[in-house]
Amino acid sequence: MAKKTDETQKSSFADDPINKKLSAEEKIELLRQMTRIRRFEQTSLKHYQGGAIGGFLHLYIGQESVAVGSISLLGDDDHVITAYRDHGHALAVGMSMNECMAELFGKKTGCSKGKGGSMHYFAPDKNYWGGHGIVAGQTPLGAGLAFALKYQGKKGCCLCYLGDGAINQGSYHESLNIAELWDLPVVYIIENNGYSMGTSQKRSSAHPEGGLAARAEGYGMAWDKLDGYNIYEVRAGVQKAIDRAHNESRPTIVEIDTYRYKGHSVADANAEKYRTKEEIQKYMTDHDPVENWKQTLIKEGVITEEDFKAINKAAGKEADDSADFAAKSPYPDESEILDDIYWEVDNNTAAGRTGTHFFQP
Amino acid sequence: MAKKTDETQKSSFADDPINKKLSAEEKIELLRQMTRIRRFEQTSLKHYQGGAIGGFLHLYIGQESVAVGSISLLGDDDHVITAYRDHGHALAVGMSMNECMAELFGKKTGCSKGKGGSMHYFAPDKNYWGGHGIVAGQTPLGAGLAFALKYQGKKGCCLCYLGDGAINQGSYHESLNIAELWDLPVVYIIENNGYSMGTSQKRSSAHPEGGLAARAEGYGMAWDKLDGYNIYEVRAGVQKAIDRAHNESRPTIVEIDTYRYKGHSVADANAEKYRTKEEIQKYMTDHDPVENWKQTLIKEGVITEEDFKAINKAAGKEADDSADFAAKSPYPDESEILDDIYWEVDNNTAAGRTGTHFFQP
Amino acid sequence: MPREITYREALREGLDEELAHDDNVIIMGEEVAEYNGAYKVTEGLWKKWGDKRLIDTPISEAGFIGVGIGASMLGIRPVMELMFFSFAYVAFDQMMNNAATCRYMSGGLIHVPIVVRGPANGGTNVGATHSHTPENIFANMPGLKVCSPATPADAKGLIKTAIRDNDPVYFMENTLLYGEKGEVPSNDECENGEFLIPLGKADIKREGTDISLIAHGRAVITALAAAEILAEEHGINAEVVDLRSIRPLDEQAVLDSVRKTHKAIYIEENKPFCGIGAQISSLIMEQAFDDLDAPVLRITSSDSPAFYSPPIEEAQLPRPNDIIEKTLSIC
Amino acid sequence: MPREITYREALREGLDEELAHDDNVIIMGEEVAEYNGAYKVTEGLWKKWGDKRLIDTPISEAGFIGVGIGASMLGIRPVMELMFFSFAYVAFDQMMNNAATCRYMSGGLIHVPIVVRGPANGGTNVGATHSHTPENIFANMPGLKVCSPATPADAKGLIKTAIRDNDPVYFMENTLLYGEKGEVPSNDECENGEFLIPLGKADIKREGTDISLIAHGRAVITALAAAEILAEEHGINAEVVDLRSIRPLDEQAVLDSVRKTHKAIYIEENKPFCGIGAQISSLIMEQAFDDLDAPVLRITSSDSPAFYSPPIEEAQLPRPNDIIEKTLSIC
Ligand SMILES: Cc1ncc(C[n+]2csc(CCOP(=O)(O)OP(=O)(O)O)c2C)c(N)n1
Ligand SMILES: Cc1ncc(C[n+]2csc(CCOP(=O)(O)OP(=O)(O)O)c2C)c(N)n1
Ligand SMILES: [Mg+2]
Ligand SMILES: [Mg+2]
Repeated sequence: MAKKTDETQKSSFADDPINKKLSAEEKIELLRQMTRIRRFEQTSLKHYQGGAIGGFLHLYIGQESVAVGSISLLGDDDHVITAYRDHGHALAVGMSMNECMAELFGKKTGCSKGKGGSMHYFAPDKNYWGGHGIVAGQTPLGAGLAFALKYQGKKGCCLCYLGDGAINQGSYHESLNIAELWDLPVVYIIENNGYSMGTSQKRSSAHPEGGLAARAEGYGMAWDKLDGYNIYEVRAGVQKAIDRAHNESRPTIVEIDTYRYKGHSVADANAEKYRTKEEIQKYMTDHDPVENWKQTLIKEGVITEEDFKAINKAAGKEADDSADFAAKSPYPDESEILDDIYWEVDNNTAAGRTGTHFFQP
Repeated sequence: MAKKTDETQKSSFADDPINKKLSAEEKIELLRQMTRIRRFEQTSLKHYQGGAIGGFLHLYIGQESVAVGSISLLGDDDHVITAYRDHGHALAVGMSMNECMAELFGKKTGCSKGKGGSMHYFAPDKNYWGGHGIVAGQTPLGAGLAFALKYQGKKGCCLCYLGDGAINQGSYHESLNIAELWDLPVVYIIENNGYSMGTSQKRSSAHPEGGLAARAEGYGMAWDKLDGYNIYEVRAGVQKAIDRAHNESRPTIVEIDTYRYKGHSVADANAEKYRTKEEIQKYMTDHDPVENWKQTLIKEGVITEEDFKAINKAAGKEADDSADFAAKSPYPDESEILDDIYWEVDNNTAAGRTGTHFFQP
Repeated sequence: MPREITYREALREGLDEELAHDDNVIIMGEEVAEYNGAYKVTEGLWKKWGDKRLIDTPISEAGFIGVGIGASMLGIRPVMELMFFSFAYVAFDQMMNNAATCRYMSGGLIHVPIVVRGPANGGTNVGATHSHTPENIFANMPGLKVCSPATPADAKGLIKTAIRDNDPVYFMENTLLYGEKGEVPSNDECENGEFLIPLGKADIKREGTDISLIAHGRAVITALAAAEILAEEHGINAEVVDLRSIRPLDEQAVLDSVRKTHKAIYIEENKPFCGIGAQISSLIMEQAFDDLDAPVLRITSSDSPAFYSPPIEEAQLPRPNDIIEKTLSIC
Repeated sequence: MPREITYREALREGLDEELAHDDNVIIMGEEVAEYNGAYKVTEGLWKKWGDKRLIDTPISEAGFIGVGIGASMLGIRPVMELMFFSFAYVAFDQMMNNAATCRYMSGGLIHVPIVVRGPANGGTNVGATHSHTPENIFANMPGLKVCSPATPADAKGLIKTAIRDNDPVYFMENTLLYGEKGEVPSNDECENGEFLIPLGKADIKREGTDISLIAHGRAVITALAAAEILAEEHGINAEVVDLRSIRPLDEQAVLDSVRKTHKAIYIEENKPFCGIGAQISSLIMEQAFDDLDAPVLRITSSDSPAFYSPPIEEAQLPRPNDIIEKTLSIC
């Protein structure tokens, strides 16, 4: 039941039906999305360093193909949930740079009104359920979203992302057993960037030779391992898992090899200590998913180098504009501190008006 | 690396060196231990029904070969920890019926001074670390005991028992990864009696065809599956895992098929609803590990039917005597309620005398 | 003709009615379906409502409560049974973070209409690990609601309200009360044909003038027993205030009672340090200091893990005599 | 010549000395070894003590804390770092049951000499899930000890004592204090050549006569700032009592101070419902009611999850001005 992509498949990802049917515009759109994510994050980094952003900032730079490739496959009844490294997924589901940047700036116009910050983006209207700070804490929620879809008789699935270090949390294990036992349409996507903070995969996870996703076999669950360098491969592989969810209501674990160029978070002073400069450089020059896709599209004759420059420039401008928007937006008011805690209070229902809800002395 | 006992091995368990070297006396001792456990529990059941015992009583009847077979292999630096179904292991490590029965009666003379009850037997002097009520809560502790042995440079291991339902707790998963990653000398023994309370294995666990222990492969860990019907098999199989722990400092999961004749606990009114009477009967008549061992020893000419009767009678008397002892023992005193909470207070150290430790208004 | 049913039956009736009331209500937990519930609260419901609505789970509390939270975000209304509320401790992160903070962290875009229910009490000789009483712990967290009914009527009225509430409600029952009988109005006696009790409303279980015995959960029953003896043997007319719901909390009822009696004791089966009694004592201190004729006293379970031994464990919990003694010390 | 070092350095010094003092002391946690600690508390210790004594763990808090508890039963003395104390919530069962109840349930045959340490605070804009302050929650459980130092000296003296203590100690630090400097005596200035501070002893951080500002953790620093302003601008001489250790608790110091000043405010960064302030208020109520000239008041963090937005989160925590206002309301 478990299956690992074999080498013959590898070369033909471009020919996979799901990729074959991509129009030139759709291909360009994938490039645009990846570029927007990168530019958004570069801009956010600048403003973090400038002091406009507080707390943590976990950058996704280097991993863009994973969110963009997989989320490009989703339909109306498909849902997304992820961990704290969540900007890429947020932009990929269609959240605007403005609301995302404003959230980083802690502004009222942020997607979470400044309450969530970098790690906690949400957009339920776009089927996007966060943004979660506790490692693997989102994994049972992902199964729960899938449960709801199945309960409601929808042909949908939930893509639930997690890191390579997150697989060692108990909640993930419990989720896998439940997902397989109850046939839930959830796809766990392990974004394997090789490190959990400063700890290499080898130092954090005992696993079978097939990789981290191969732990799926312990539950009789299907799995796959993909290379995030190639967005064709991401799309082709994840589509199989989505099909399994849609058609058989069965879960899959998909592990996608990728790399983060920056430190664990911007506060990570050791980013070049636990990994060599050479390793980082090698990924940036030889394995960059955005560059790879750009080159593919140039080779395919879909775009020119000039087209890319325009895309990049537009994305850069959009990011800068979002920072302006964020900077100009007002901070939340202290009076909002007790909002958004209880639905019944927020909606001023009878229940919300009965008894003391807050105990501020 | 993972290995499942194959069929050719199966027939030759009696010839395994660890069994070959058993003296007649040692073989009889195994029978005596299993019989003592069974008689102890039958007696405890009677007194539970008579009202002398409170709380839960999880009986081990039908599973005796697992504790007795595996614990018979242990040396001075080997340790044991288990869940709440802990009477068998306790007697097998050498705890007396008196202290065990008195604990059930809630008496001061109980192994835990009446504080722990049926689920919480302890005897650190016999390398026995409980008796734990939270499903799988003992599994990290088992790895921790193994960690300590390794840290101290001892050639020992920890046998950590758990049920088939317990494998779906997150703490077990975390323990497995750590045990394999750090090369800890721990042997996880899954006592697979087919049910977690009223839920059959099939309804609680998604797992590979190899069985529950085969989840070990997800961590690149060794595993084995044994039939608890035959104590020779239990000993031969567990010894391999102990050797791996002693010689290579590596963990193993061993799953042992077994069956509990009674309900989940004595309070389980449904014991014959989620399992058919026929199923229970079949195990009792065709798969009883005590009867099987008795017949083996008779066939081997080690004992006669009369010898067994004597063993059984002595065990019965020992159990009855322990109930007398328990009944006659005093209850703890209310003044002991605040003892055994803080080591520093109990030992009246300076630390124990500084500041308020208890807040009884 | 008043109808008497047990606390267990009252809960079951409430669950059954809510299953009928809303197709999105489901019941999930260990042994809740085919086994009919470890404590038989859900007895018969699986037979009536089937596999889709009553779901047996593996022994994975973090997993299945997390699944319930996730499902609730999409409109399901899971009622999750913890066989013992003590097992919340393996699901603690899901219950404190995902259930309580997602609404806030999303700026109000999400709500989590779940109920987690089960027995949270000592006194049944099941040892320390199975006898936790975490009402103070969960009520500490803004975003959560906690209630703890003492009678069959409250159990029914509150469980129905909890299920309809759009916020997470942790509903703490008591195995020692499951078999206790009490009056519960039948639906045709009720306005709108159903029996609902709001969260955040205390109930004066006994009117009195001399001292306020304030309590929650089974300690209410103990307080009522003590009040009878106080009246008969000591001529003291105690008022018994049952909080019922811990958060939201009916502070007004507490203050009104204390302003009438000028004396108060809080009684609970929770452990003392930072227990509910501490909060109530500090509430009265801040809001009704000048009304007090004596310090607010507290009675709790003993400050120790639960003792297995049956006669000793009984002594760990508040008994009527403890209340009588403390009352006499200030009356 | 007084020696000034940071809170972080003070902790590190304490850890280093204890690693030297007892071969069984080990340090375990995420990124504590090769990475030198997420907050650099353990910087340099791996290099000095090596793989055997400093152990990086997977992201498995229940797993590695459980391993530490198990190992401690055989004589190891693990000091476990939680990168944030908030992550205790995924290890909650291990920390509440296995660490706290095994001694009791074994009738005293076992003890669990572990330390779990890490920052437990809001105010750093890391959102609700990373800003829990569970000192009340853990101190509720008999069998556990909890402390929360406010200064470098207390950090060093208490961590050393915590490691030598034979009971489980949960040691709650504060990321906002790590960089703060303060006087810490060098060992040759100390009796017996080492600097130890007992658990269960409060410290009067400022003597005063008019009101007792009682606090723990970083709120002590806030109280000291407020006390200065009260003295300068309002002529009010506040006493600042730092509990340092929550359980065991120096009740005597609290009562002595209140009996002197007749007024008290408890200040903490914990959430209000059943917070430490509630316990202290109820302590004073029961033991020093007649000494009070005004109700004991409380100041806490706001009763909400942590707000990410930096300027707003600041407003969620107690500020000197909050203390000044409350003080003026009763002085
Ligand atoms: C339960 C828990 N433990 C620890 C942390 C701190 N932490 C945040 S991210 C992280 C590393 C996670 O690595 P990985 O899962 O590989 O994801 P990546 O950061 O590489 O995307 C750690 C240790 C946390 N947030 N939650
Ligand atoms: C965390 C937790 N959840 C639920 C329970 C209640 N419970 C006790 S034993 C048990 C069944 C365990 O079955 P299994 O692991 O197969 O062991 P067996 O009883 O068959 O020996 C359950 C659900 C518990 N004690 N702890
Ligand atoms: Mg990673
Ligand atoms: Mg079982």
